[in-house]
Amino acid sequence: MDSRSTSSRTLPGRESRLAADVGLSDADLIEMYRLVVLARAIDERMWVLNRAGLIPFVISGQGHEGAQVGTAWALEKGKDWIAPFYRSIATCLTFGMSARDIMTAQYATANDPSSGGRQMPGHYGSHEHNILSVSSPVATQLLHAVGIALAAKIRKTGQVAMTSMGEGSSNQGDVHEGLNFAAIHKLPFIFVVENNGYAISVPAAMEVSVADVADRASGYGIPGVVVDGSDVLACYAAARDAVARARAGEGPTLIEAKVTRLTGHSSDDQQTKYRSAEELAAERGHDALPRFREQLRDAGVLTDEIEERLEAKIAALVEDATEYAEAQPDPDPAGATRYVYADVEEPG
Amino acid sequence: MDSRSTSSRTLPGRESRLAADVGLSDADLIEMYRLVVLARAIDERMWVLNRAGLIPFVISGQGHEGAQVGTAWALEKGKDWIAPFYRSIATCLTFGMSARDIMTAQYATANDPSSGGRQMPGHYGSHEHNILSVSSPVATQLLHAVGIALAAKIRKTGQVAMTSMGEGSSNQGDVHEGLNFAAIHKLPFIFVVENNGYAISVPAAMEVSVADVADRASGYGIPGVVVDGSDVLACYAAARDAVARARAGEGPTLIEAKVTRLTGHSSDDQQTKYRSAEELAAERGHDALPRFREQLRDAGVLTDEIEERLEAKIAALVEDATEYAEAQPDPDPAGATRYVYADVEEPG
Amino acid sequence: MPPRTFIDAIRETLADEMRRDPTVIVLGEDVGKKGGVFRATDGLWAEFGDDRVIDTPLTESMIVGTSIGAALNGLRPVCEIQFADFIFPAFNQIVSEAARMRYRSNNGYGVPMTIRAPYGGGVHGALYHSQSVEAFFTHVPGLKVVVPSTPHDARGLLRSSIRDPDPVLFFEHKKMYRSVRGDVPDTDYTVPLGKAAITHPGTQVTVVAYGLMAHYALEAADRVAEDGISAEVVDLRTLRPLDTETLLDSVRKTGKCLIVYEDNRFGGYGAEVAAIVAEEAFDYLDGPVTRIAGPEVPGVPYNHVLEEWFMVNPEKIAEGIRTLAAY
Amino acid sequence: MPPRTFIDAIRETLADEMRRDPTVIVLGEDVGKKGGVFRATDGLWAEFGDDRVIDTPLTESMIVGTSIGAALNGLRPVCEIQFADFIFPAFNQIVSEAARMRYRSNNGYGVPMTIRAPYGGGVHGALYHSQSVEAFFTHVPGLKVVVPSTPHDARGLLRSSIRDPDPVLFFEHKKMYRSVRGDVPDTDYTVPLGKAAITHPGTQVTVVAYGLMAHYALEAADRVAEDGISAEVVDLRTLRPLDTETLLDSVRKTGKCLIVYEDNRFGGYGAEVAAIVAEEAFDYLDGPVTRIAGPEVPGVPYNHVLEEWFMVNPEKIAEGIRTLAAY
Ligand SMILES: Cc1ncc(C[n+]2csc(CCOP(=O)(O)OP(=O)(O)O)c2C)c(N)n1
Ligand SMILES: Cc1ncc(C[n+]2csc(CCOP(=O)(O)OP(=O)(O)O)c2C)c(N)n1
Ligand SMILES: [Mg+2]
Ligand SMILES: [Mg+2]
Repeated sequence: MDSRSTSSRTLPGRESRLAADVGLSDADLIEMYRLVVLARAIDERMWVLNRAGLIPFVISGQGHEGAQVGTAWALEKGKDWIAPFYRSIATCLTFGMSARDIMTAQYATANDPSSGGRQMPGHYGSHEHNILSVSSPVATQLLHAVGIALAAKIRKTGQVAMTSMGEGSSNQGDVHEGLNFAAIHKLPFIFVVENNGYAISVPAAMEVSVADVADRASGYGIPGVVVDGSDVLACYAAARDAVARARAGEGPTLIEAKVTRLTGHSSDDQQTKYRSAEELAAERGHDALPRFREQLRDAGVLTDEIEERLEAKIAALVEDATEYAEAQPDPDPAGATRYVYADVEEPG
Repeated sequence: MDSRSTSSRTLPGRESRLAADVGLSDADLIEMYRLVVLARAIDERMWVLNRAGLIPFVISGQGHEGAQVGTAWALEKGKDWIAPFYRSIATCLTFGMSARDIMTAQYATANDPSSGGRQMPGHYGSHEHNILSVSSPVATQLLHAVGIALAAKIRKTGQVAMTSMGEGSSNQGDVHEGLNFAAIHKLPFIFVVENNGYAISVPAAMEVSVADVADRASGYGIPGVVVDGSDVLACYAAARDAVARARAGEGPTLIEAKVTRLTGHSSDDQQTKYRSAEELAAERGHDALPRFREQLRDAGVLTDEIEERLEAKIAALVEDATEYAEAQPDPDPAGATRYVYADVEEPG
Repeated sequence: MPPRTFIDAIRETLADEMRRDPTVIVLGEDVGKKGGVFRATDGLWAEFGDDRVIDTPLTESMIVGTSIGAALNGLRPVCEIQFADFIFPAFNQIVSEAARMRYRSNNGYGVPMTIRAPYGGGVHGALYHSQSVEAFFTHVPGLKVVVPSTPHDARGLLRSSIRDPDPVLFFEHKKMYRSVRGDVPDTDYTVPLGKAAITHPGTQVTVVAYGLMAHYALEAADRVAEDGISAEVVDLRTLRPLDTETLLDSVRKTGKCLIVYEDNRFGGYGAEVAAIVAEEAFDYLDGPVTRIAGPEVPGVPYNHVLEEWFMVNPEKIAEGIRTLAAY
Repeated sequence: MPPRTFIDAIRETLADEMRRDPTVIVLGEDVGKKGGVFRATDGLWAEFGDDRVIDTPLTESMIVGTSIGAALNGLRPVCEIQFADFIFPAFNQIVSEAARMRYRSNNGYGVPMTIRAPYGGGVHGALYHSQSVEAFFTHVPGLKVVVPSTPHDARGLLRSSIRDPDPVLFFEHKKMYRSVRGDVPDTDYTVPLGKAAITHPGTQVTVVAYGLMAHYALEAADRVAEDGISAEVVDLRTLRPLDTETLLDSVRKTGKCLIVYEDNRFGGYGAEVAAIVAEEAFDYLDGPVTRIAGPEVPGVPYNHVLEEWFMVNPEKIAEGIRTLAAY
């Protein structure tokens, strides 16, 4: 059931207890940590660029990264599918997109792999990596992931499809319809709800009628799991179990990760208008990044040396991605009418 | 908490145990029985008329009548609201519509109170009786009932809004969105699912991912109750409790009544193509009508004399309604463009 | 082959395409054991089984949304919306998602999916079982919209639709299912998307129509022929992309154009046809571009008297031709 | 009063109507504490409280569907769809339900409800925060569709919409919210639904527009005036019902008609305007009915270069006027 065979090559016996407990290698843990830190670093750079007037819009994944890396890690890259949402930077990085891929989306360059500069930043996607193109109307992607899972079942590909969205979005009708269908057909499908307690300004108590979105799972006859989104390995374990169920033909799982939104909803939002300073300060304590770091350090997996190396590498990556993206040309309007339909004469 | 003050005038002490147990009078029980029998008689007449080529389309409530009369009985006529569906003949009769009202809808006469002959039979409605106009796209009416309940709460009218639909329809997205909102705001709203095991030809196992639709209630933090739809008084009791909760500001309730569909989906459907003869025969045993009759006879509430009187009256009513409807003129095409918008010059 | 009904042509083409291409699946409400409420999918479940013929729950957004996903992962779904009237719950999935997937992903993803739906009035279907909904979709770049009028075209166009790499809405007039018959070659022919047909050549007035109205237009052309008027009927067949060449060639020849559609007039599909003709054939026009369409009410009323009042029929079209010819 | 921005006019009118009529409520995503993502409802929650200003869950079908219900039971809901692009999940509730309630119940029930939604491009909103969606609704009998272009009209039309007994879609161009200012009388005036305005009298070419395009049309009229061309600008203000009288009077006078809209051209609202003009003003036309509209792509692309490419602007309109004038 090891879905990450490529990245857990080291022998189990030589791994830390922390890694062994969840069936991963120390190298896995370090790579997971690197992804969390990388996602955060790219994200922070986006805000700097936005405040400097270089990119007009930012939508952020800060506070969600741990849950994203943890859950996405359980899937098999190049085989399984992810239908992410606008906060899914860490998800996309985990599933194969690069810092340059993310940064060209911010600049909406001609070679932005997500959309060629057609979509707003945050609307990632990559055919190469089985990452579905994100759209803005929330929750629609759940049905696409269910359909991908249906095709996987019919074609017997062994693939699993995972989708993610916020708790606010989970109230959309499409979610109900999709969970019902996926459950009836026991599709290899995983629904990750990243519950950060707000839909823009509306607090969870005003947008979800239950404390845990996971409570809705039983209404479809599927397991619903609540995990602490700041606990990367708990997120991983929940997703790993869900993947196992999915591959075994046992059907979908709903995983609710309790995360936090460390920034405003987007660069257009001023969250101090509806969240108190105390609340915002308290939420900082729910950040997966420092927690994962401490955990890995305590376990002896993350050493000063490794950390320094990672830090330097990530700084260089972010620098490179920014410079690269900034240097890329804007899309040519001459191509703006292409790909409304398949371009039979000139395939893209 | 007695919501039927007009119809339970007789003293409790003089009532049968059966009536007293659910807080009703014997007169109530007889009237409820009359409504079940009347609904059935009208319905059977519809099929006769259809087979005779007199009306082109029938959609039937046979097998649902007990649950409909039981649940609707708990509401207060002229105050509360009902948003019914196409099988709701007995619901509409219970809430104040007459046999003529139902029959003019079959003939689509000019004076059909539901729609003036504009809608197909089965699309009942009555402003006079707070019965919402039925449309065809299923489940939309749930949101209307929730909105009616919202207005009741804001305007502090003390009204309750009830809606009903089939189990197949309950999978529509609107249901999810509406239950979530109604639960958040603890609206005086009751959702009745009349589960007859089929959505046209699709059996429940293929259209609902759980055995009981009522299991979905907990996902919204509201009570979900399963009742035997052939047990009229159990349906009443469940609705009575739901009404009490609603009026007390405790929010919505989901009631699932297990009913049976004694006919094809409609006059266009041949159900023997997808249901076995054995199944159809077995389902007859789940009919509320004979069961309620036995129950009332056993309790001494229904006597030969009462039964004969009822029978004669109902036969006359159905006869009258048919003759009346048949004699009514068709709508005048000259009025066919009216009421697209409010008709300011000539109010209707 | 003996002449086939319109619905035979559809059912047989579905079966053919499923035999030809194992990635084609059919899904929708009651499409399995029952074979569809109109029986357009009758026999498919028996032949192709549960995996390829799926009786879905009663949830249109799910039907379309999962079809999009299935199309992304290697299948070619042909989904049925039981009545075109019930396509609106899926509107967001069709317009926001299916139509834009290719464009927004810069050709990263495409959605080879066909959505079949019976449409149209005249069958006592009332407000919610009679609608013409094409105008809502013909406006949308990224979608293709097909409305065949003959068994021959139904077969050829359904083949093209299923094999197309992009989402196609395929509307079938339900009144034609059993009332229209015609020859259907037993070959693997296709009718290309985006090509109209001149179904009745003429010289004085161009009548543009599609679906059931294409038949009524032919009847009307016969009627006015008795008055000595020569009408040319253009059956559009595909509404998006529109075959403007055939359309404009005809109008430039006749100098007059009458557009017929069953939907209510204001903002209906024929408005775009009129606008194109008015702009691009202006110098050739010997009379106003006119339209015969449904009245401005929110649906076809049920009572047969009202339904007749609503429906466009051959005589109304003939009157329109006569008036225009006399202009 | 000092000149007001477009969004001031809307916010103040909402507050006024809520003060005047206790049955008016406002609901939508983030309309409460945050005061709306554009702050069109800022201050309402503080003044009117939880019962009358409701922050809803993120569910558009519910927002519209419960508004219908609330309207049926004695309230006048004004609901906000955060971006017009997100109205599609509510399409079924609007088109199947709100639009038909009165007709299908033979006047038993009416739905006095206003749906406000910011629409339009030019603000880096990309495919899903830039759409013009009016054409999907102007086609539908039972709905009214309003697109104001000035603070004065926004106030007068919003009043009429809220007080109207039938469902009104009220589209506000988001680029105008803070960029357009104008005088707004401090009186209880209304602007009636269904009346267009001549905002720039002229004699040679009629330019028909609405919303942001009504401003661009005025700019274009000024530009071509420098070339000695006299353009008359008709600001439609209400798209359904259309003021055909003002429209046709103008075209019959000028003999030429250019229709401008931001949405993609094919099947957009301007098609209907063109069709009406082509039919009813045919004898007066000295040139083809022409249109300047958005390109046939499924949305406004994000990158500023592509966005500029997409958007209709004053110069494109001026070119259209010049070409038509020279015809
Ligand atoms: C259908 C739809 N309606 C409204 C919006 C505008 N919108 C974008 S994100 C958002 C809030 C989402 O909240 P949640 O699902 O909790 O995710 P979060 O942003 O908190 O991660 C809203 C209202 C949208 N994108 N789509
Ligand atoms: C949105 C929508 N889709 C499809 C239909 C066609 N249709 C009418 S009734 C029905 C089945 C309803 O099943 P259920 O909700 O279980 O109610 P029942 O008829 O069994 O009482 C279907 C598919 C419809 N009316 N509306
Ligand atoms: Mg959230
Ligand atoms: Mg059922």
